[in-house]
Amino acid sequence: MQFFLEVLIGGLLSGIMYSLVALGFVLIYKASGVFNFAQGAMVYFAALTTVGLVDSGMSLWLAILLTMVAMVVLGLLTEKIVLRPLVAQHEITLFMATIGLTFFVEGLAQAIWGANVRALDLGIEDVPLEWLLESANIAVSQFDLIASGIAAALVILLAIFFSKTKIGRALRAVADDHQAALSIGIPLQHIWAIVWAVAGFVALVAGLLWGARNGVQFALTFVALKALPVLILGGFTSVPGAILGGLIIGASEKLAEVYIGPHVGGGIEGWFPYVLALLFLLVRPEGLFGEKIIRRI
Amino acid sequence: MSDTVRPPSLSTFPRLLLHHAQARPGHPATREKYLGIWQTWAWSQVAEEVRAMACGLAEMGFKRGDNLAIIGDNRPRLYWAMYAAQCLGGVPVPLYQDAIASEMVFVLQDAGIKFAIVEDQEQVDKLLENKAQCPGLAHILYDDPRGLRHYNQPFLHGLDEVQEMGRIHNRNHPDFLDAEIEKGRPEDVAVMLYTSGTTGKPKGVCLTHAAFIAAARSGCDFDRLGPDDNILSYLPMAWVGDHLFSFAQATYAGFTINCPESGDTVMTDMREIGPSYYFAPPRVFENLLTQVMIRMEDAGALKRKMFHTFMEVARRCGAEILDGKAVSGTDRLLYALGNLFVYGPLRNVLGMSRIRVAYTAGAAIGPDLFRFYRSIGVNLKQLYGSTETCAAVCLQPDGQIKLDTVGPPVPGVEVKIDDNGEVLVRGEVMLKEYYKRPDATAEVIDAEGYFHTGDAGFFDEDGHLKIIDRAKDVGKLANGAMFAPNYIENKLKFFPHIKEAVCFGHDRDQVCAFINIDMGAVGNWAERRNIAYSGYTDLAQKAEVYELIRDCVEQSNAELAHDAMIADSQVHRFLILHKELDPDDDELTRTRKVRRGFIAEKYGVLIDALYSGKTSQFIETEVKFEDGRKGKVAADLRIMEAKTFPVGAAKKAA
Amino acid sequence: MLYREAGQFKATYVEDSEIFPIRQDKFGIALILAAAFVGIPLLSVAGILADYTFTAILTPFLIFALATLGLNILTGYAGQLSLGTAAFMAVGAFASYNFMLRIDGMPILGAFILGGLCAAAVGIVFGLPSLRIRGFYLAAATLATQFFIVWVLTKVGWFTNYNSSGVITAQKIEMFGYTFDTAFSKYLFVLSVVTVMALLAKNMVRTNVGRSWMAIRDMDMAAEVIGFRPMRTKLLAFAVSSFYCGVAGALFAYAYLGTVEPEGFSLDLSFRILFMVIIGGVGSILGSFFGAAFIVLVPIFLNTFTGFLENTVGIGLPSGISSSIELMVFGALIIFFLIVEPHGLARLWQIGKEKLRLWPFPH
Amino acid sequence: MSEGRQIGEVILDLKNISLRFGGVKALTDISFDVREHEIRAIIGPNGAGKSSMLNVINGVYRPQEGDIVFRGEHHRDMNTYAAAKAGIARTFQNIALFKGMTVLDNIMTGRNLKMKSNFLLDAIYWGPAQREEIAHRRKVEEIIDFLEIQHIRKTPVGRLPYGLQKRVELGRALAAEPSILLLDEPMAGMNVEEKQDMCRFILDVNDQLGTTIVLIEHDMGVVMDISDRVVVLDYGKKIADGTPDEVRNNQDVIDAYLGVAH
Repeated sequence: MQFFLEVLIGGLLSGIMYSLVALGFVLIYKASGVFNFAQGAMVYFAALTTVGLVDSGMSLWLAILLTMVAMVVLGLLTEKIVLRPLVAQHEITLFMATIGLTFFVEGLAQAIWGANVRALDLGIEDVPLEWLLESANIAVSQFDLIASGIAAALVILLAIFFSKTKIGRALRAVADDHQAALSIGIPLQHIWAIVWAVAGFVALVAGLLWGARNGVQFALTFVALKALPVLILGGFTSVPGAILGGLIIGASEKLAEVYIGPHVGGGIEGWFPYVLALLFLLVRPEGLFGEKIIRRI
Repeated sequence: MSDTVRPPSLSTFPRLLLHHAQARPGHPATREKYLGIWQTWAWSQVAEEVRAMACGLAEMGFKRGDNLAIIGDNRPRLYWAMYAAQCLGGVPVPLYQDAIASEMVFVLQDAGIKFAIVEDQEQVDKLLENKAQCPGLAHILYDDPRGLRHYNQPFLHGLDEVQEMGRIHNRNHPDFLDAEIEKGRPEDVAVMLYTSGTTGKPKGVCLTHAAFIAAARSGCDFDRLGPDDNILSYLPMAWVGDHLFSFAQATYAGFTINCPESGDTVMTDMREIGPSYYFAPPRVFENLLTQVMIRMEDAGALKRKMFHTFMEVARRCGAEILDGKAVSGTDRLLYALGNLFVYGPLRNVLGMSRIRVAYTAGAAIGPDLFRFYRSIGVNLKQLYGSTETCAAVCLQPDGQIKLDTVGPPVPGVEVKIDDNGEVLVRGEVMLKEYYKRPDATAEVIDAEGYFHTGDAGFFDEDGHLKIIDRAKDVGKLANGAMFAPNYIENKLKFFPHIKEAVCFGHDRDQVCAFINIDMGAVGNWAERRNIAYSGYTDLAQKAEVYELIRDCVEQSNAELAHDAMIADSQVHRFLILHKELDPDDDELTRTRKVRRGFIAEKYGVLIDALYSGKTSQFIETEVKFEDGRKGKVAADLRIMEAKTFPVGAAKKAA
Repeated sequence: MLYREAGQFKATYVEDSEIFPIRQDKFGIALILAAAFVGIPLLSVAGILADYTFTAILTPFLIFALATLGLNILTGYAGQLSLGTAAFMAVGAFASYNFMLRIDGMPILGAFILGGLCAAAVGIVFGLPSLRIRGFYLAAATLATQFFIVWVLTKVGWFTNYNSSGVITAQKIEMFGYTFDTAFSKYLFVLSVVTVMALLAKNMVRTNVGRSWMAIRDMDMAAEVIGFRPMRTKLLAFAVSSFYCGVAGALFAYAYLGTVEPEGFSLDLSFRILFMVIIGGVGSILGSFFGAAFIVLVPIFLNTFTGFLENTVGIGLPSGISSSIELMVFGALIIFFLIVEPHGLARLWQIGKEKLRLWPFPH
Repeated sequence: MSEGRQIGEVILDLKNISLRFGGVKALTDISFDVREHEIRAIIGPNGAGKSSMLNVINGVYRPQEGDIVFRGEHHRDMNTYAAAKAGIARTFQNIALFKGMTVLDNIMTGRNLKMKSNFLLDAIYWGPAQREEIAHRRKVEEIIDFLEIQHIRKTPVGRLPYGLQKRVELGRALAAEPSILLLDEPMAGMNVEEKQDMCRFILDVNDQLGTTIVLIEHDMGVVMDISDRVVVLDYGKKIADGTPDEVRNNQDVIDAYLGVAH
């Protein structure tokens, strides 16, 4: 039982991180209808840039700040150069453009900082929480807890941002109806720029947390791929969906790995969430919180 | 067909048809773009179709001597209907398909039509509308049954059922039709074509098998047309030109006629077929050229530059190369390059790649226009003839093309110019008579058997006929020299800046002219020169515009001076009218022909001024606006002198 | 400009529905085929073309073109975006390997076809979600295919014949007693397969099955209403597409890599083939060849170019960077094409051809 | 126009159809029938449920209650495929052509149910597939000729003006040689000339091919001119049914169109 709880908690904690990445997707998708496949590349880019700056002698906080600036610039440029010319195109076209963007950003990150694996130290130790270990005999990493705490804070912040602030409401208006958004008086382009900047920020946080956990390496780009099943599960437009989906995916993938994995040779983390999400889709094509699709002709 | 002497058995069109069905049964005779592809009928199939149609008609009571009205666009079965009528000794009478119902009535009554074969519902409706006025009309046969399902009039029949009836008839009487065809004589009337009749009622021109076969033979031999040639049949079937090219010559030489899908698709269909033999009135060529120029306007700067450069080369030497004349090596090389980059592709997109011979006739063709086609390698030539002469009096031989003559008379046709300049024609190709109009026939065929064409012209030094005007319009200058106003006016109107011209000179000692400038062309010209103007009247009186027009007049004078016969008709003085000549003001006919007498009367004061040596004249004219209101236009018109040239001089001034 | 179409009229529907209805095009394709089947071999025999030309350019180009063709059938014609192309290629390769391995006297072509059929079967299974979901939900679902299949091939030892290294040498390509073991002979083998399959694909897309795919792609509701069955149509597209990818995968392993290994069929390969579709032209058979050629040639040009820089100007790039730059170039090209010409090189070709046909007119 | 046409038996009978989306009632207890060879119009103000009605007939929507009897067979669960198989074809209010295909190919798709070839034969093409393709091509060319769209046969439909697209869509429906043709606002957005053409085509189809036609149309002039019987819907309920004259003088109809409160 303890073991189960241990796995479950570990899963939920990483699930929060998935939620965070998924939220980056939802943010952009809601505001501009773009499914940003490059989110993973942005995570990688952010982590690598921070590490690169730290390794070249900069203090961590300054590096993070500079990276943040770089991410915002990257987001703005993406919006301007890639997405604006493609406005009103089919969403699949936009999706493929972000795949191109993925390659570009990955290439750019490696060209600047090299492709080697680097370590990122945020100063948080990855050790089990002692009191929990002692009292309940459950090993939960301190790092995971703090990281997911940060992630959770960010998730909540974003959720509030979405529902309470003027810009947040404008964002939702944009998602629902571009004309209506215009009438609020916020130029569409500004909104998109803000969204891309925020998405860059989310990527930075995710990159730091994941990079510190697993090392800053190319595999970070797959974090984005992990977020996909989360989105399928939660629906592309739903903030609560992203949060809940992340938790479900995180927990179930860990549990599956531990309980099913050994029987089939292990390493099923890579595909299990997808299969889970797919099975779910066959039952509910619109996802957990997505709107029901009525086919109109 | 190279054999000039045909066996007597091929002396009628039905016999020619049977000959081809035997000699080249599988060779395509008729094509029609239908259902997306070029449906093809070989000569043997055509003969079978005609046999069925003829027998069907016979079964329904069509007899020797009956006239068969044919109304519709160029459809294979309508062409075949001509053979069918001829097989039975009847006479096909094609009518203009766009004529309104009341116009048709006259012809239907005049020709005593009992049977009409029409294309579709539209034509059936027209005939039904006027059925009461044509009591003789007993049967209407239609080609396309669409929309006619509920027409239950007993006298309406689909061609399909008529042909089916004919097939049964033919099975029961297999020798009937051949015997009927045997009875046909070359001197029988083969076709009756109604002249459009600018004055008075239309007249039915009766043309015999012998006449049309002679006309076809001379054309085919002249241009070596054979069974492998192709022609696009898109001109009205009632026009003598189409009948000569698409029916008579095709039947004589055995070449293929191609019917376009519809009026809208002629250009595309032309491009697909790529005819080797082509015939079109000047306006078609003109429209094509306009389209070429408009479409080239949209091209990129580089391509436009290339186009114009090579067109300049073509203007310089294209026509000469086509005529086989000596041209410098550089020009030859440039022309070859141009052929690769411009002329060849241009001929291709126009569907003219494979044209061996193209003709134009029916109206005067502008020299620039004519030269354009020749210079890009299209062997465009002119011919002269009329309905009464099977459109086959003169043809321009390859290699001896002149812009303003129509060539020497074809073999077998005698041409004579009578004292007042009228062209007289005698020969096989002449009409037999006007249908039921001995009076009119006597008027145009004189005692010696010459047909009076009504055209004025003369032979140049090479024996080529030059048509200058309608004979009745030709006058004499005070010194007795010939004065052909239309000829001069046409020359002037070929300049893009001149829209209309009216020349005066009959019984006077010199020629003077009124000019209408072309608002579009001159307006553009003025804008490019930053000449401000407030409207037509203002623009017309600008000194610069007068200079521009004087250049044109002088160029035209230089050309006139070249010919001794008309050198005296050079324009000495001219003025530019303050208003555009307008059919609404009765100055032009609805077909935009100048009403010379009316204008002379209305603007008498201007004519007096021209001949009195004044340099300007005030005039006020009443005009009708489009909304029916009336108003007045007044202006002081300048009068300008133009340089004239001594006879034969200034050859190169143009 | 080069076209002289006047007079090329069609008197039958057979003529009108030819793949190359214009005489000049017929001539052009005949020329290309002659060059591919005769000209290049002659150059090779004469020693002018090195093996490198075949192993690094021509053979991979043809194989990628085939895979691109497969993906284009699914994505370009049937409108179902897939990110799992490499997985279907892997199925084809491993299935062919096992057929060769486990059935005595298995002809190599038979193994390839059976490999393709296995891929088709897998394609149908993974195509099932397409009935309920569309757009990038589906794209995400096809990613599952990619991960799952590569995982299965890695984890289930039977597929790799319990080879510990995971890298297996592919059997020889033998037919009628002839072994295709030189670079040049493998090229000819691949060329023949690709030519035949491209023709078959062209025939499919211009007949009813192709129209059913495009109908589902363009307006699925209307397609249903006129009687196309979405399930059948989509699954057929998945099957045919996967068959093509499967055969391409087998060729990839046998004629290009020489080994059969799961790592050869990574997500990266899937993306690469998607790029070929986009750059070549979505929904174009010809475009598949353009796209493959383009993506195969870009790195070669890049290398040549950097090499040139190094030799002349003396600016050398660190070795790791050139592959990063390659990534950037690919990414930028994709974005460029999507923005400037979403229908890819095939559309550019088509526009160029139209221009030539209408020359000297601009339109 | 109609003297030669024999209006036949009832071939389509809709009984007590009710359709709901979630809690929204789109159609409430609607019954009417369609006779063979007739032109039956469905009219009503915007949102009256006209398009939903067509969608029920050809199986796009499944009504919660009611019965569809087509040629004596009950189709409680009519689906689109069964409808197409049974000979029901339709056009859409917002043109639903296959934008990436040519006019010819679009109309060819209409014949798919009549094609027997499979994808393997298609791939080989030579032989049976080619023969079939060409036989159907000929049929399609007849439709192209009928609708007078020869000049655009090889144009991608996306490039055509609206009026011609509508015509092509009619062509695609006709290609199926349907026994019932459902037309959803065939003349919407057309100019007068295009409307006249479309009217002529509809009448010709009805007359020459004997096709039964159910159409929704807003242009009252057209509806009253060409239809044999008219059913009027308002807020998902049937308020009148009868000949154009009867409907024209029905007080409920007049009220509905004038917007009298319910």
